[in-house]
Amino acid sequence: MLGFAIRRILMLVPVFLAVSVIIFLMIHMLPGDPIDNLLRIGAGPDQRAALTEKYGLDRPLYEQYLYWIGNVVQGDFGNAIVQRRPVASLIGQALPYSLTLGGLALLVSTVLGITVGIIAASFKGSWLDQGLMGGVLFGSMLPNFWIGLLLILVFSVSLGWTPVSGARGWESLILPVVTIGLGGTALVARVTRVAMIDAQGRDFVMLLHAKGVHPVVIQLRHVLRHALIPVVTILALRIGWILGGAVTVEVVFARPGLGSLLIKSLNQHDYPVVQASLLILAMAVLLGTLLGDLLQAAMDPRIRDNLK
Amino acid sequence: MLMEVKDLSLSIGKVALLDRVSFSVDRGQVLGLVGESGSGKSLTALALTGLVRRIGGRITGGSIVFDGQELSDLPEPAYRKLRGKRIAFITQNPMSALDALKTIGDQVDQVSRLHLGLSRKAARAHTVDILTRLRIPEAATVARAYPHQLSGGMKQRVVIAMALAADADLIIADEPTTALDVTVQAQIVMILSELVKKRNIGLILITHDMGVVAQICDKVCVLYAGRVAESGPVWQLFDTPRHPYSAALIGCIPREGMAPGALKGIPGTVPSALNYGAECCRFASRCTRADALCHTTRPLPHSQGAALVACHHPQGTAAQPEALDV
Amino acid sequence: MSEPILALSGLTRRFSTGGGFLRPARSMTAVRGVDLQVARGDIVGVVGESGCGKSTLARLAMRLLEPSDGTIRFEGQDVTHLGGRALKSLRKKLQMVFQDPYSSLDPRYTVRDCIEEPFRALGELVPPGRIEDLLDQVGLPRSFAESYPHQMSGGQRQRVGIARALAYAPDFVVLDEPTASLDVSIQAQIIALLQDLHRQRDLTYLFISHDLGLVRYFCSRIVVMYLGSVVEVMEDPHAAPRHPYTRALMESSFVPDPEARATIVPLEGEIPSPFALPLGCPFAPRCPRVQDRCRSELPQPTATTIGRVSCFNPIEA
Amino acid sequence: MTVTAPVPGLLPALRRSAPVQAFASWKGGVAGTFLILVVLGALFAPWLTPYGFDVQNLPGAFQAPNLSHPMGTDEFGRDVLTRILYGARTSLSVSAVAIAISLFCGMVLGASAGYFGGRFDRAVMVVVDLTWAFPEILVALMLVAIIGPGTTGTLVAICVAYLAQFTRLTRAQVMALKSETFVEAARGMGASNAAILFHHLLPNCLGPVLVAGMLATGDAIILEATLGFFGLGAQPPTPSWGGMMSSGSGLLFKGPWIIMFPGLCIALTVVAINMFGDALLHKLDVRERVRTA
Amino acid sequence: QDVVAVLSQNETGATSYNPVSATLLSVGAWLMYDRLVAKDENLQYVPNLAESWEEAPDGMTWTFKLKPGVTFHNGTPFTAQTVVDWLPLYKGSENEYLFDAIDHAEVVSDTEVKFVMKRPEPNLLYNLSTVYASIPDPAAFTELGEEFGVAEVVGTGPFKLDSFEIGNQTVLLRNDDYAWGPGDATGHPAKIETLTLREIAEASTAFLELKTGGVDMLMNVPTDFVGEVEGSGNLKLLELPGTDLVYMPINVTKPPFDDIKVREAVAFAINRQEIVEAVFGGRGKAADGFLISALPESQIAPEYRMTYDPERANKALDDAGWVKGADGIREKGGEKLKVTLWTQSDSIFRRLSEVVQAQLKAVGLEAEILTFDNAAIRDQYKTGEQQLAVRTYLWDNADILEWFFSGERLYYPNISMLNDPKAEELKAAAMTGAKNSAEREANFRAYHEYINSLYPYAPIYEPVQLMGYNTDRVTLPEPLHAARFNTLGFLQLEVKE
Ligand SMILES: Nc1ncnc2c1ncn2[C@@H]1O[C@H](COP(=O)(O)OP(=O)(O)OP(=O)(O)O)[C@@H](O)[C@H]1O
Ligand SMILES: Nc1ncnc2c1ncn2[C@@H]1O[C@H](COP(=O)(O)OP(=O)(O)OP(=O)(O)O)[C@@H](O)[C@H]1O
Ligand SMILES: [Mg+2]
Ligand SMILES: [Mg+2]
Repeated sequence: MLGFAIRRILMLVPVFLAVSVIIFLMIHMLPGDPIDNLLRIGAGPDQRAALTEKYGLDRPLYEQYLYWIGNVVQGDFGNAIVQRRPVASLIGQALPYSLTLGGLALLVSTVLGITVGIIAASFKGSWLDQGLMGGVLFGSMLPNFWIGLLLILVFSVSLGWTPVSGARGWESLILPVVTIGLGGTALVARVTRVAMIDAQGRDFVMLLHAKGVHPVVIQLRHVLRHALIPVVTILALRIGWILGGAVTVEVVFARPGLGSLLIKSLNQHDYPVVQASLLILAMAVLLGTLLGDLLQAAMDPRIRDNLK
Repeated sequence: MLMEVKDLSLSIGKVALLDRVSFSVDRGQVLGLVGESGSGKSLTALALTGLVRRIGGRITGGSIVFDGQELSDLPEPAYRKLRGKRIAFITQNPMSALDALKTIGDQVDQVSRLHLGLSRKAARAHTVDILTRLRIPEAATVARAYPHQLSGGMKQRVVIAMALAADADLIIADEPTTALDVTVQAQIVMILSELVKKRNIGLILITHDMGVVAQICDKVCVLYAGRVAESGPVWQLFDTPRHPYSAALIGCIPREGMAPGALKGIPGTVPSALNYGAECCRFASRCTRADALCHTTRPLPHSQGAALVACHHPQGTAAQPEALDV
Repeated sequence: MSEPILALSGLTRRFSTGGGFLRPARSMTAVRGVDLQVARGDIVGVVGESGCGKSTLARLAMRLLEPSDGTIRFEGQDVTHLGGRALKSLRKKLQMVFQDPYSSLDPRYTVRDCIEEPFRALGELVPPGRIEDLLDQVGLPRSFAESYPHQMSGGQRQRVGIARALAYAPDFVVLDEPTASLDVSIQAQIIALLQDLHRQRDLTYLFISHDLGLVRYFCSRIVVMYLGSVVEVMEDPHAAPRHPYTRALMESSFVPDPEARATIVPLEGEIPSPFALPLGCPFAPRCPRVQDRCRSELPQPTATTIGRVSCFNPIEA
Repeated sequence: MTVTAPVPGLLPALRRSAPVQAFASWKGGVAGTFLILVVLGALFAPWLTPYGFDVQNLPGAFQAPNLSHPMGTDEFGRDVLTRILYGARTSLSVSAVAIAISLFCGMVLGASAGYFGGRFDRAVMVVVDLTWAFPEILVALMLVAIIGPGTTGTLVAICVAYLAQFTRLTRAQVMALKSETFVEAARGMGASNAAILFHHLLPNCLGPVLVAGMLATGDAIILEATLGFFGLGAQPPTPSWGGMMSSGSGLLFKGPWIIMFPGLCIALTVVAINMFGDALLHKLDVRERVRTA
Repeated sequence: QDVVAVLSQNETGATSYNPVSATLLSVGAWLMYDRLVAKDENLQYVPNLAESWEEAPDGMTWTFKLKPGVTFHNGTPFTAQTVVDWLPLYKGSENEYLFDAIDHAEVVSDTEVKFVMKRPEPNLLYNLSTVYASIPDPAAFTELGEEFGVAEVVGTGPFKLDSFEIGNQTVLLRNDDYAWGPGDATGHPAKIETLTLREIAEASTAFLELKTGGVDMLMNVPTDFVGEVEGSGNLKLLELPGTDLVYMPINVTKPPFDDIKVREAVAFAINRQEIVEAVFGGRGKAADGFLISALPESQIAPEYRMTYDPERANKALDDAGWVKGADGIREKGGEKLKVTLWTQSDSIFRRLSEVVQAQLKAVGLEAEILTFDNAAIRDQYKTGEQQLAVRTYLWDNADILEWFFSGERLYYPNISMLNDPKAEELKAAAMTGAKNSAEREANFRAYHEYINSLYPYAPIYEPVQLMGYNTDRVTLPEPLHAARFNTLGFLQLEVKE
């Protein structure tokens, strides 16, 4: 298991490098030029040249890449060109917000989704199943910004339970978490339900019943364990959502976050920030797949053995 | 009688799938339940173990008496206490019957802890003991293994071990060897037949394989389209099958010394459960002996020799089935 | 023996599975060094336990898999590496019926589409009336031509599979456990049909099965495989076997006769993993007649009165 | 020699009439009827309403729903119902066209990756998985930043955002089908790779993939709306539901109907698409496979 | 004693509080720094850090007498030497143009500093009163480098920086030593202890925050919410004269706008009054020139004013050879009169553009709207591909004309791409040729009129600044003796307990 983890992490290195090249090239293909944003208005070509040199944009592409990736490996993401701060500090400021919001939303949608999934699967085909799944579906059918505003109207304005927006205190997290969580719940519930139904139909469940095991025990201790494997795999892959998927919610609730940082920087052509944010997202995704694989192996002895 | 089933009828939804099925099995006896695919063998097993409710089925008539106790209307909690403890069920496919995420030991322990109230430790010792008795080498190690690390034959023995873990009185085995190789099948079948003798328990063996029936069963019950066609002692069935269907079935087995071309099969196919028809012989459309009566009146089981046969025109004592056209 | 229609020599097929970054691939030999000659009109039965390479052998013979080693000759012509048009024309003479009638028919094809497919694949016209003829031959009502597989029973589907294999009037048909998933009564129907067709059309069959009883009834020669190798070839299906494995197989099958009850002494031990075959005879770990030599040396086939056996210590006739 | 036998595969798929069956269930019936009404409304918009979708009447702005304007008028005095009818054209066609393109590319990619396997497969899947793992909205916003706003940007963004899903689904289906014996049988009869792909594999995964595409159309409508929220969707005065819904949330107070009705249309249409899709999947009996792909 | 205010839309997104290099500063900069001079509500200059000042008759020196006892947040005293050290910081920076005319500064005494000019600069006081002339501690500024204005701010203003999260919020703490405020507010520190300036991009979120008491004031209430604010019992609006102007640049190099007739048509096709009524709820006024009406330079001769005159617009197009087609769109030589209209993604911009689009269509010009993200649009202008655009600027000095129409600032900010020799001459005269204010005013008026005669833009609207606040929480000074609600406003702001 440990060996496998190490091997997988080693394996991530080339993938990570490949991804970083793709990101680097993609960013350099974007229209617009950060130097434009930086140049004093009316500045002459020599000032442009000076700035270009200062940021190393005049060197061959591969050199720029090597320089950049070399620094990244040492934890230095460079300086934001437009926002004039170390990229690391910009990201450091945004990341905690994204992590708490995304993490909590993930938690909520996982717990809620799995619960709904279990109930729906246990009463498959009944009105309870249809009602729950229909409700969850409807909840995920509205655009996020719309849900967010409605939630504010109901819970902040009419009931006064939560603050409208901002990022101060746990209360201000509730509505954004619910907004994102609703969409995620639908996905998790759907996957859980299907996985449970699939597992319920497998032969071993009948044998468990034949052994006289209580149905609730079967459902929670045996079937759920099987069902969790695909759920965990899908959730792990969706880690990108945790960090970057909250853009609209960040706008509606006036919260900082990696998603809005990325989009803002993209629009300002602040290359270093965009590069770093994308890289971090990609890294999260890669780690997510790794985590998914490890969890899968931890949960399934067959996969564990395959790794040996 | 350890278990006596009388006129058991069963439906799933509106479809009647079993129609007045009767048979019985005693301690030390092996009852073979045979019939073509879809004839209701597995459903019968599910009905006996009270599991048929799980797939939406409902017993619509008849009785199941187990050790003096009526089971057909037993509430689920009481049934659950019985199941696994006194009536053990060995399901069809050993490859998938075990929970892939738990160790063999845990799965066998579960039975004795649940039904015998053994402690974790005692249960494991018990498990290892049973596995050893089923001739599993290094039982303690195997108990720590996961299902995928075992061969099919081993897994099937583990499932049998579960059936024994709480000292069941009756084992119902649904095609325990279909998915296994012949050599492994031989092992499993021999283990089961020994168990019946040694422990003096009852065994209901559901199988396709007439060879297995011939070798280890004492009684046979031939199901056709949800009804019993013929049931009786095994020697009579093979010797002088009375129902044209059982006769034809036996004629389908390739045997040593059979002339080329002798194997004919039964023409036509089993009717689907949706158009079984109530007032007729369900085999009539494939039967060479069928006449108008067979198409309008349901044959009732009656004694023919040592067996009960549900046929208007049972065969005499002819050992060979009459010539049938494909 | 006259010119064999199919001759396999030294046919070997290795598979490598798993493998990836920093993980070594594991290699296994599914079929190794199989020599086999099938005469025109023969019905050769291949038996063996699950995973011993029967289907792989069939696929190799059909040129659906590329052999790792060895040659395949069909009607005297080396077809081991045939490709393109030549392979297509070989397909006209060489057909196969598959084990599983449920997945061997495209669910979106009608029976007619299925049977027409060989013609279409080779870009030819379907002779008028051919479909109806074929349906007649395999005993299906003509009205089935427009039905879909899901509307038919397993036995009926298998008949469609057979009709499809016969569409081009092949000389040689490989039957890979054509009845394994069917009831005995249906199995008997299919076997009877195959026997009829064999007679009428002078076909040659390579019949694969794990049911020794069936093979002994249906085939004119029996080939016994164990872990990829042919351990025994019996020219007379009813003769007493020479190889201990063949005998174990025979003894393991239950005789369908309650009068002939016998205590079966099952074969002990487990089949070795195909990924780590023992050095010597693969059957040695389970063999009741094992000798020291068996564990270190691979026995070569030797001729017997009833065929050929690969064993150092064969059972005497 | 000519091939005269008509190629089967696609036709039977249609002949099996799953859509007709889906209609028969009450859920599918209700949803399907709703969808048909929406599409008819979009098609016949000019005949259904006396107003123009872009004719402003500033003095008549912010009229609450009334008899002559059943859904009220917007901030420019335009009839909301009229704009919803015309907006359906944009919203539905942009999503549908984008999904159709995405579906086509996804099927080609997925089918070839699944069929040929090996390195090609691995390379395709790494890229596809990465795009899949990135949030759609981020992908879309980035693409719009590159391509520029408007329907083209939205189209491409939706295309790319859903490509991964279709590729994965097709690939999974093709891989499953590839091991079915009938594929081997076809090869045994001399069929070429192309014939197998086009006559056996693709027709067989067409159903589930098409329905997945249909379900994605629902999501795409929402994505289009979200891009509209950022002001980057269809450009005025072309109405689109997303654009209407996000034309300044201040209207939520001043003229809630201006936002509510398009929002309601989006929600209902997407729910209807999902319901109908589910009913279809049920009939095709592949619901589970598609829903979790 | 905490107040939370939401920044107005046009101040969001500032990335730094560095007055020397930033091109966008929010109200926070007004509060953390002081300037030498301030402006009152009549745009007259009043003392801030400078007690008094004197311009030499030839305009070649300025002497400023500084308030004594002023200290920076870090305790460093503010003296004449500070001013001398401060000016060179601008060398090579974004805001260098402010002090172009100054040669150098000299210490006269501790509280007196003299600016020696390269040329007379009648606009110097204005420049010194802008937020970009805020005075940081030069020592700290040099020491902190890029970090200055982001991690730390050292000014003399009434508030100190507590924390700054880009794009999110700035928290300011009261500077208890502050006693040198401008005008009436001098002699005491701010009445509130902490001031949080939040950035909320979504207007309705901001409004709901105000409504629920989550924030105490909105620096700018979008017109859509005016009715709502007025309708809520505890909310009130404060209307201040605006310092911004909404207009439509016309790219004079892109056909069909290379034809002055077409530009003229556009300028007269826009019904400003309708826009004020329909889009802005009747608040603000129709603009007819490029400058806000508080500036004397906006008082130009009537023939240079651009107003709504559809007949003139139609006639101009007819004269230019564009004939109305069947669909109402004009054509010439088989080509339709179709242009693009660029706008920003704020809803008010989009709405404005849509009305303009309809009004242009009425005279037969079809404009296709293209929306860009606020942050992205600047780059787009640099391509020079635009034809029409909807823009706004915020400035209360006539030199803005130079900024947007100088031939040296083509592409951006001169989106109109105007490069006219005569305009350049007039510009030079206006910018650097005047010896005193009166002359400067006349020169700028001539420059303004000439630019208008070329129609490189169409004026649209002059908004008012609408502040919304919660009367249960805060009391705003009324009347406010300042042009904008910044230093003075926040110094006098009181919290109700
Ligand atoms: N859950 C179910 N719902 C509806 N019908 C069912 C269900 N399970 C079984 N049946 C039907 O009941 C009949 C008998 O099924 P059963 O499984 O008992 O057959 P079997 O004799 O065990 O066949 P096999 O040899 O294939 O296992 C069949 O017609 C089958 O279609
Ligand atoms: N494509 C393949 N890749 C890797 N291994 C394979 C492949 N096909 C077959 N094998 C392996 O080759 C061995 C022989 O397989 P084969 O299918 O020929 O057995 P079989 O005798 O037909 O068994 P059965 O009776 O179960 O059909 C098995 O161990 C199988 O796992
Ligand atoms: Mg069964
Ligand atoms: Mg096989």
